[in-house]
Amino acid sequence: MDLNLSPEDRAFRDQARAWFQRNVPRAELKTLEERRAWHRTMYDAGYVGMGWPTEYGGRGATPMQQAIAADEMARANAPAPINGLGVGFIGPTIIIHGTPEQKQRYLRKILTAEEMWCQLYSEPNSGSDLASLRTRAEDRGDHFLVNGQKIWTSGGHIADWGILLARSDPGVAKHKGISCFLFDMRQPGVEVRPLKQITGSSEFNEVFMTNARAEKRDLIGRLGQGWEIAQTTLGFERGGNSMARVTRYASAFDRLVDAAKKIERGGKPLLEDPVVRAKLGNVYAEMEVQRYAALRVLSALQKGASPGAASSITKLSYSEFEKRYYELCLEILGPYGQVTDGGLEETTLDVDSSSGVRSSWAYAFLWARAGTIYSGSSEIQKNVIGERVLGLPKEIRADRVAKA
Amino acid sequence: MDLNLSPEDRAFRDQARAWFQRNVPRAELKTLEERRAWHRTMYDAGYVGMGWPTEYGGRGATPMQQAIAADEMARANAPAPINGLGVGFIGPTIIIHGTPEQKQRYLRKILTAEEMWCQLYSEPNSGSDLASLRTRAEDRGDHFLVNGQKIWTSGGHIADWGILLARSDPGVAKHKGISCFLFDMRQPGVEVRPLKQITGSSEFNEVFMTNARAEKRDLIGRLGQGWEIAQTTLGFERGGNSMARVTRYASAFDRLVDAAKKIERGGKPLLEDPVVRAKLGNVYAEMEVQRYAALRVLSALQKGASPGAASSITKLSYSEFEKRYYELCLEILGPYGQVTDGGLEETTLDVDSSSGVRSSWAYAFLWARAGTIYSGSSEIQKNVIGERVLGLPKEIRADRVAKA
Amino acid sequence: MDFSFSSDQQLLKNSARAFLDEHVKPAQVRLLWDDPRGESEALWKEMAQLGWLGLALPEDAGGSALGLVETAILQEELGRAACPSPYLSTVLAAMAIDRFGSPAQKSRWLPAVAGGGARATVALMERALDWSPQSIETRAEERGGKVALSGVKQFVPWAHVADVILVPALSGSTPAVYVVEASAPGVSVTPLTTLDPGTRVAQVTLDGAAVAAEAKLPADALAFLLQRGAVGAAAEMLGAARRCLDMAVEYAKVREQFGQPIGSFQAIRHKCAEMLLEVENSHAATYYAAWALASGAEDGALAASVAKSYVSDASRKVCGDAIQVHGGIGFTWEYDLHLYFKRAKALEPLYGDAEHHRELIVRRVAS
Amino acid sequence: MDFSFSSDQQLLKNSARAFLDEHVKPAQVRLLWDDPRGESEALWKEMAQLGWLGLALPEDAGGSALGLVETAILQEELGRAACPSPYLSTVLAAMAIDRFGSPAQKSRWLPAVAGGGARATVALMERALDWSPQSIETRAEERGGKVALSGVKQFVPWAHVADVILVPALSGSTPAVYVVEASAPGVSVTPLTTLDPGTRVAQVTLDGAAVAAEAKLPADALAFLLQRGAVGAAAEMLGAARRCLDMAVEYAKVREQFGQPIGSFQAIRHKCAEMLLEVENSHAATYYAAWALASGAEDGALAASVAKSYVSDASRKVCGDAIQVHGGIGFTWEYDLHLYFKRAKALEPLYGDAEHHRELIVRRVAS
Repeated sequence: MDLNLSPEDRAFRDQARAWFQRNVPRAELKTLEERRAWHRTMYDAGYVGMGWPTEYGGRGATPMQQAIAADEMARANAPAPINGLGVGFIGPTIIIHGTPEQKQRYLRKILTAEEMWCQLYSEPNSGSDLASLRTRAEDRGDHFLVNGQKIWTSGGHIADWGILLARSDPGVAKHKGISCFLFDMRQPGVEVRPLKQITGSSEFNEVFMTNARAEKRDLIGRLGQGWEIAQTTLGFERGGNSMARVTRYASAFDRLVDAAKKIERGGKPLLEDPVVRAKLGNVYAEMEVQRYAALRVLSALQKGASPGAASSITKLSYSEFEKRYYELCLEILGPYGQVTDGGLEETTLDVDSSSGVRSSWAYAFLWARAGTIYSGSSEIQKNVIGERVLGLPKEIRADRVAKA
Repeated sequence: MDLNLSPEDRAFRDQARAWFQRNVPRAELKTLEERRAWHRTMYDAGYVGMGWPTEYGGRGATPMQQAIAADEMARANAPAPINGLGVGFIGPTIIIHGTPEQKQRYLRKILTAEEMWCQLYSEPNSGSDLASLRTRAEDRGDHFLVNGQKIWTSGGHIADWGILLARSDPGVAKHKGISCFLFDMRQPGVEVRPLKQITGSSEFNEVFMTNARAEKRDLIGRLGQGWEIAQTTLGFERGGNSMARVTRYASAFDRLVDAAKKIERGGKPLLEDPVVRAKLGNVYAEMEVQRYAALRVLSALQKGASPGAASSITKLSYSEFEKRYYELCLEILGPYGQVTDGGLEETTLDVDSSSGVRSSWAYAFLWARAGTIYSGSSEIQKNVIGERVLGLPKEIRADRVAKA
Repeated sequence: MDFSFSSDQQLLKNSARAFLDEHVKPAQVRLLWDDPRGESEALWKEMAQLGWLGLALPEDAGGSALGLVETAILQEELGRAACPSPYLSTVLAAMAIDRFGSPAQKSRWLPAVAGGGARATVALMERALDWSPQSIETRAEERGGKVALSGVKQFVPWAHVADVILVPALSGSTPAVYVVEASAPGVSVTPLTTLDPGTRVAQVTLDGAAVAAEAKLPADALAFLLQRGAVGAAAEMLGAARRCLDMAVEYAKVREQFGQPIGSFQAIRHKCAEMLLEVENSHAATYYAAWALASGAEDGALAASVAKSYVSDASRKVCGDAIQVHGGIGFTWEYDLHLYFKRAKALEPLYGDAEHHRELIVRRVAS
Repeated sequence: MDFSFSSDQQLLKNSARAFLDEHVKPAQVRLLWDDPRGESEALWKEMAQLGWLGLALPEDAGGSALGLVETAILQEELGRAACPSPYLSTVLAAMAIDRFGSPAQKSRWLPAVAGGGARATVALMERALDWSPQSIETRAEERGGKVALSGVKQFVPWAHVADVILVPALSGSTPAVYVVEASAPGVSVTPLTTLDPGTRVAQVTLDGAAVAAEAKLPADALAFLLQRGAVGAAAEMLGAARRCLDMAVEYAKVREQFGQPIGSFQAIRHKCAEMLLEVENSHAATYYAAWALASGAEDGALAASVAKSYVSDASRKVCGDAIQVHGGIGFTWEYDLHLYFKRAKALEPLYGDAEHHRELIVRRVAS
């Protein structure tokens, strides 16, 4: 057990730190083109798609290096690269399951963000039970005719392409009849509507597909292999966010401490209030534990372990922590924590919240409610942990009983 | 809405308070005979079996009066009457379901504690799933032959009689084949062994029945009606413990405050430590809410409402509170809270804990772990609340699936 | 002893529920969220006609002389509707004037409030995150028969629509509560944008604002305002929580995943059971406190602090859990759940936060 | 960067597990619970022979010169076995002597500890519920070349079997840590009976107890003891929690109710999942802290406080939930679960409770 960075990793960190300090944009990026340009700058410097094999334009970096780069990015408060889903998992899906033509056609433009990608998985009626999805893909000879509705499509409004799960065979068991396609978002029959969240912003979209086309050549894997493909844990972008996430929490903690110095209670700064101190100490401990746990996961990845079901522990841990964390921030800050506009300069958050958006404490508080729902709710994670990590017997469930 | 006591209830309270002040034993009751004598004194004064109909030796008191008497008992730190199960629910079961002969034979001696009673329901393999019990009662003409094992039998070692659930017909569905008997504990073939708990004390027993007899005349209700009888919410002793329980918590709170005045931290009494104060304020609020909720339940009972499934809310609420409460006491008292012998006089609990036993903080802390398990665990209570109070659909369960 | 509502109280509750279900639907709430003023004059007039504004005010002021329990019943329903309205702050200020004010103050303000002609508020906070009289920095200085107030009040509910603001200030070292007309020179109001657009707050700057020397209430009014404000806020939070619970339970009955309603999964049903427990306990806490204050029971102030601290935590948990039960849809703006979630959250730090009330509890019970 | 155990470390863990599974079964633990002394001389000698007692001591003292990670590994296993033993207090005191002591002190105590000939402990608390140097009231007074110690130390782990006790005391206003032989005149030890009979504590009264003037360690030893004690306690609590988790999961697999294993009910499986999360996080916290202190990382002291406060809460939750998963049987004396539940609980207030360590954290990170 040795938690020191290796000399190579330390050198890499120093280099990344210096690069981000020099290059991070001074002004807020407003347009898509500005963000694309920044993405491209990072890509050219080797900080995007780091884990991709070199033959596909990546640098085959270790999980540790990916984590370091992401961490330095968070430390410098740098805007995130765009096309995150494309780089993070759609590209890798194509690398693993795609044809040579698909790789040729799509991969490089994902890395450069020349083409933007989104994910077309969730549907209004299939939340935790994704396999119950209803979007149909009917075989029409040279293409599939796609009809259905998707939801929670991040970046759908700026996407050129999407990775689509659709039911190609309604006649077989629900997990078997699903196929996976690369899907042109810029065609007639695709309508993208913004989906406003309780934060007031619209990071997501609804996507309506009416007699749209998925080309035969854009089928990923075999027909009916979609569910299996969607379940694969993908291998290239692993360590990425683990440390950066905690760095963002820590940055919010610093702002919280600043605010606690400026706001008074009983004639003294909040920071001198023992009850506030007890809360700060508690939440800081929890935050540090997230960091240690992230290091531990990273260490396993570094040794080539597959995160597998254990990643459910990580997801459960940080998303539940994040919810408690921002609740506690608002508890400490009282009404100051609820101001979204017109408040005192010194009590606003004004750093990247975990969503990567500059905003208020209230925004971070609201956004944290999503973490325990998306990408498998906490309930689903606990099921997975119980069944696949602890080996507890499967629950008796209607769909299983029906099958039996 | 008017939470003042009626003039009659106030008069009753004053009378009860005076009586307990005058009569509560000065010395600790050590032997069963001393406790029986105290029980008899209370019975003669009208404070035992208050809710029983007058024709059976009770006084037909209202739930409010029962609550008041129990509360005054707690306030005076009076030893509890013995034969609690007999008076609290076995007697009422006989009154509702028993034959005239059974009533004649058993009831009065329950009230006077001349005969002590215990409950023979739980078995090692049927915890939450009581209906899966395996103790057999075979029809042998004039009697039933009883074989099996019971557990969690409170007072089994001093009981003359028990109320027994046993399977009289193994051939029918599990809820249908159970019958209910009055069962002689003083016969050959009945062995009672103390069951030691994690508190170190043995309030419960295991009972082994080997070729024991239950007389035909001691069958309660019809053959096969046992489950239904055990599920009946019984009607006479309702308000009883609701307020008294909170009074005991409050008495522990006063001891906690005393200790917090005497133990120092950072050169000041704990009571001046804002973190301790915040905890005390929090737990006191929760305790008061238990009191308000108890009053609300009592008010409904007073109007003749049947508590039904809503009593699951009460049970869940106080048992989970009690666990948090004594955890917090130990958190505040640190190592002082863990001393069971030889500690400082001023930091011991030394009042009735909720189990009714004089003891240490550590004992109360450990005992509180039982509350969320016995009489339907918190998980069972939540199931009942979800299904019967909120009307949520039934869960898919193996025994139901198997039946269907 | 009777903890249930009387038939009159139940009638009031039912009629309030019916009125708000009809006139303050979520769509109306959303319109008011987008409204610069944030509340509806028409609704206010209707509340006056329904007798809600004068509910606890004397009959000679046009009120019904009912008590805090009835007020809490209405507040619970307003919370349940997430109704954007200066009801709580207005009724609170009026009750204080009724209790502590001079005949002139009463006749100036009470009929106006009861009739819907005036809105009011109370300015309990300054820059410090504190509700103790010790934290008052606003000064009241005598200037030729008048008093000039100077200071800044923070997070004053609905100050931008108030006609009168109760302003705690120090004259020398003596605190009192001044009855300030919002239109007086030297009073300026800067609205803030916050998490819940249905609970408007503003900063009120007093720059030598002139009030008549006699336009004040004694310092006792401070505790009165904090206690009754706490119970009113608890009632609104209770209403919001009950609504969230109802929505979660209904959703859990119909939403299917893996071939069965999600309410048949223990994770969801147990969460709903816990939510019910918190809601029922919050009900007991809120109405016990309302009754205790109204009836002059000796534990009234204690019960108010218990209610505010308990219901703050409980409603945050219940409303948050309701989002979790709903999953993704509960996180969308179009779904109504967040109206109630935000309402409960917005009330947490008003009229004393849980921490403050816990300290008040300890002062009372552990001296 | 490697968070996993080296093969040597893994070997140590495996062999410790095997030894304790064989020699410190629950039945043995129960015997020691009933033993007046509470620990076993034979076991102590075996620990010495296995090299456990000298694990972190220098080779010239008969030790293995390993570090805090290895010590934590053993402590986790000892906690997992609920082994009643003065291991933690002895090793802690010895490490302090090794770090801060004079050559004479080292040669007097370290070989004795490593060889199993001496037990040691540290007296960090007095009457106040505090672990700050500011709370020391015990006085050290010079008397003709010797120092006389007077004061009362509370809750001193295993003081009744200790040969040497590290006693913080004030000389004038200067704190130092005195190395007191338990057999010295003026030292008396009164054992207490507590929740966990596997963690013995006692009151140590110093009534002018004489020690040599040079028999002391500098004040820095205080923080050293608190930090390393905190990590050691965290490791034991982690072991206890892991054992409870394992037992709960095994039980949930086989215990049937309503025709199915209880582990197939979400209420139970989700509870087990939460327990695993806490255990894994506790593992990360404990070993990060052990590594950080051992390697002199700048956040070592911080990490120790993080570990103690986090693992205290986590282990209490995990061990308590394990009882709940078991239901009635988990509440019986005969079932072994309570051995671990009580062990974890007993360590909560030793070497600084969670509240104290949280305050230390804030001092470090929010100045």
